[in-house]
Amino acid sequence: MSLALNGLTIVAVCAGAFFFLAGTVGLLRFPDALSRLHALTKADNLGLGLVVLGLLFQVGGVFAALKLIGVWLLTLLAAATVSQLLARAARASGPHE
Amino acid sequence: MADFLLAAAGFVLVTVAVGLVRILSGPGDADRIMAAQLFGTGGIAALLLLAQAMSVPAAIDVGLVLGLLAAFVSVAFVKGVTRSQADEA
Amino acid sequence: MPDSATAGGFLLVFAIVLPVVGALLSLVLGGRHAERVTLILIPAGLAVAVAIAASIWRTHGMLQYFVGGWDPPLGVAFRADGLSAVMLVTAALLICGIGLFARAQFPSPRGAEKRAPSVFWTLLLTNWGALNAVFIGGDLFNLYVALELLTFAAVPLVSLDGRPETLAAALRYLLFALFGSILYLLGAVLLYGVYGTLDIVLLASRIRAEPAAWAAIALITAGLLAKAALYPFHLWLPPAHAGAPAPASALLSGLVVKAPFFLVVRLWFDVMPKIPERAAAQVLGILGAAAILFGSAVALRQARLKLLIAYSTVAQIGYLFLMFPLAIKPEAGHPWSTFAWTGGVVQAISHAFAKAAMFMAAGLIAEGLGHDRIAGLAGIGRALPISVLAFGLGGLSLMGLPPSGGFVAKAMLLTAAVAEGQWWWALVVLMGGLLAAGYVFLVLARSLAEPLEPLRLSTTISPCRQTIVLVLALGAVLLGFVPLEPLELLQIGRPDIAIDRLK
Amino acid sequence: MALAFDIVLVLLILGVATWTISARDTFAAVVGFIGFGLVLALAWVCLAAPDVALTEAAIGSGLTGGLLVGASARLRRTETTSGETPSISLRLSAGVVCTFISAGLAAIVLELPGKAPTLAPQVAANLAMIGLDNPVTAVLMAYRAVDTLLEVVVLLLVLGGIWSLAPDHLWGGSPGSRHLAGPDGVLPFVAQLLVPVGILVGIHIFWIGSVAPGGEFQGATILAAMWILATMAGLVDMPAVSRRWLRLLLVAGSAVFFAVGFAGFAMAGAFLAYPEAYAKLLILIIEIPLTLSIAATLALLVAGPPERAPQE
Amino acid sequence: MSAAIPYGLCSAVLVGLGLFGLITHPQPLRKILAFNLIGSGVFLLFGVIARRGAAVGFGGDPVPQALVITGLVVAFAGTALAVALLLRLVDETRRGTLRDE
Repeated sequence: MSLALNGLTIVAVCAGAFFFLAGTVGLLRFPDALSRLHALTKADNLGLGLVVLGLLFQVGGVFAALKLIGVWLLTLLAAATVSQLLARAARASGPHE
Repeated sequence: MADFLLAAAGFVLVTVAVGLVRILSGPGDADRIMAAQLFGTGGIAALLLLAQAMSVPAAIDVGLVLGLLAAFVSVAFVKGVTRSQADEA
Repeated sequence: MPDSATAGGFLLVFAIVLPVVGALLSLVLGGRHAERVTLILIPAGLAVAVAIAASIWRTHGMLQYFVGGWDPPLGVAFRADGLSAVMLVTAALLICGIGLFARAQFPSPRGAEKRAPSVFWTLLLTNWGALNAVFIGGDLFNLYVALELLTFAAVPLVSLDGRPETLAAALRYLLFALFGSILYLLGAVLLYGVYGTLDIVLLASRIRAEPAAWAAIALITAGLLAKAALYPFHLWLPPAHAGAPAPASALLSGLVVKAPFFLVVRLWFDVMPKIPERAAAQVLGILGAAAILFGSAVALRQARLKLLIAYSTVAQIGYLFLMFPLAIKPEAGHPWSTFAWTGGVVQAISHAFAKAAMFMAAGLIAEGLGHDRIAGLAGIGRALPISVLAFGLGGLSLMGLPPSGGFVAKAMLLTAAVAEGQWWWALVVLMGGLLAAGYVFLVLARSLAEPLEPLRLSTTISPCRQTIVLVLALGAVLLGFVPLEPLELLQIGRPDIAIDRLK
Repeated sequence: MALAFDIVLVLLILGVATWTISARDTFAAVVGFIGFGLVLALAWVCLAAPDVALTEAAIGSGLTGGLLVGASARLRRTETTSGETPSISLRLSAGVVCTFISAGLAAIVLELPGKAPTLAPQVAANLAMIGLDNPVTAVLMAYRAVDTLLEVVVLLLVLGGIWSLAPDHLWGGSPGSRHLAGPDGVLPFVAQLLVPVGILVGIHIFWIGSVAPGGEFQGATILAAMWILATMAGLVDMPAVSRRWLRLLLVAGSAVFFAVGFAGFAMAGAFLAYPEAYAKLLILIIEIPLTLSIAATLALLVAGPPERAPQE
Repeated sequence: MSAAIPYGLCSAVLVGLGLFGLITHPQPLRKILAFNLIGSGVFLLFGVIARRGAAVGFGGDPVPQALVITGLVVAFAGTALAVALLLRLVDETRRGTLRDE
């Protein structure tokens, strides 16, 4: 049982790490702010989500699991806010920003 | 298991550190904020992995705090940037 | 050294808590009550200080209190020896004078709360509490918090009038002070890492001559010197002390810079008697000498009275550090060592009185004239004779002429220097005295000169405020008449001091 | 593996720190500093100090970050005019001196005694007497309560100092400019979502402080951040600093702290001593108002001096 | 070799770096940042000392850990005061440096 759980954790965490890598590559390679924003908010939040998912198989209590999910939701919210506000600012100040 | 989680935490940290180069090259504030955002998300991921690897459950609380304050600082960022743009205009 | 709390130790708690609670009360009540709270607390605080001194004098031992009943190293101790007691009483007396003097400058009218008076009275109390916490602190980290409290209470006083140049001076002061605190903290951290305690007495028994201890002491000392404005860390002091309102300048120059000096004395004489680093003490002496010569020379060239007095503070701080090369001796209780140590401490006290009086006298003069340009002082000697007299009496102490506390202090340093064959320090003391005479006479000569046209003061200055200033100046003079016996109080609690050899 | 991770983390910390010092643009340096706080929080977890990690995340990175971001944004316009750089010789000599200091410190760190001194056994021995399970909270609230008390006074005093910077006619007014909720407000929406969650987290962090990492400072910081967030979103406005209720809120914590401290004279024979049977209760009685007071103080510290005249 | 050694060395470098910034940067805000870096270095060193003192089931000596928390709060207070002074100064003079004249 615990072997299976460990396997799931490893798969999920590896997948999460891959998305972080993808997010970084996107940040470095995409030409303008808007597409970078696009790549980034998708990739790193997915990465964190997968890491959290992987860890859910390891934690003991329900409360700890809820807190893990809470961390993810908070980060999602922060990311969504910022990209919303930033996209607006980027649009307002023209494509060069 | 602990070693794997630590390795994963290290990998994520190194990855987001490369993203930090984005802060270095700029050129706009938006890029800097995004890089900080990536850094924050990656840092939280590394922290959660670390919490499990070292069995420090309290570190999840640190993650919660970081998540909350990431939102807070991001809003302060955007407020600051838009305010200075408004001042310039 | 008592190893438990002593009877009467609770007085130490009150020395800190009374002013701090007063400051909190002023914050809540605001407005006119801030002044009232301060004026009520001043006699109470003075009584506590005197009671502490009396208790130490009577029992010939130090007072000690363990906060919360937890013994060090786990808990925090407050301790008062003779030196602490003398500093506590000095602070209380000066705060008393400054408070009475400031009533006219920071009146609290009926109605809406005014900014400057509320801030001044609250900060006066906080400064007092922080000073007391420094004087009786027995734990290096507790002292760090106390030093920060003192800094944060002192900095807003500098920028009280909100002019850009005083804001810049306050910011510079704050940056220097923060830099000093962090060095101090780094040293304290190292000491904990090696000896496992922050308690001063325990540390004194555990410390050994080794690189980590030297580094820690060097860091702490450097941090404290930055806060005490010893040359070459003096840059922040003149604009800050000259820019503050007169009663605040008196507080800053008279008392606040003495707190870090007090801690250097504590550290060098009480914590590390087993590391007699004579070369290091010579360095402190050289910096002190540089401060005396540089500060006095620059003071001579100032065009404004308050800046002149501020540069003179830079010089007078130098004297305080001359005691280190003269008093740090391989064998404890060396008679000349005690002599020099006492000279340094008397200098700290007499300078506190003299400088407070001079700053407040300068404040009255500036208030009367509407400016403080030295070139425009002619006739002020006739218009405000008492203020000018107070300035002159304070100057007497700075020069080291008899009769004054400054004379006693400088004579003791001089004697110790000659007796120990370190004559070069004697030369510095004499040079500094001559330069001080130069700038004091410069001001007096201008003040007593006949004006070209009759001098009209822009406002009337109440004789009452002038008298307060004069009393403080007389305090500096009277210190010169104190016979050596009461100075014994200073020695109580010092390790292995041969008191009878002092006589 | 653990060592490898430590080394990666340390290199990252130093990299971000170097960036913070060397960045040309102040705003970029501030961004670097916030990242620095984040990695430092990781380091504190590795050093088995989750309490400190929480504080670092909350105050070191979050609140200080918010403060500095706001300041650097306001300083933007003046920055270009002050482009003077220090001379190369100054930088060179400073570099030599600082390298020397770092090397000296490093040598001392390597030479620290083999058997490290510690007060952990003494802390543990008295824990039962106070009734707390978190040793760090025990140090803060019992063994060294006087430090904590003075620290709270420091915070209040600095707040007074910041207020004193207001011009005379604004004294007693409200800090910061009024933030208006935008018509299509993303921000108010987010704030309405985030603030209640944040308050819950803050209370949680404070509440578990007696048994697990957490406590009044960390909880209070989160509450303060939520207050500022609500202000920035235009949900609430900063009160005028002359308000009596605000002043009372600010000093309530230290007032109770002092009161319990004095009660210690009568009940347990010393200032700030707790009688064994009631220690836990008394500490809780101090901590609740203290958390609220610290939260208010921290929020107002970030808000700065009054910028709007008081309305009569 | 103790596990805390890398962090000890890290703190030493942080202090040096911060000091360098404090000396060489003319803008006060950068000085404030540098001061915070030095502070972090000092606190980290204290954390290393705490970690070395792990005993009786605690991962570290709780006394230094508690002192670091106090220190962080005090450092924040100092930063807040410095920032407020700086902003006020800039409002008054529209200049961002301490260099007068």
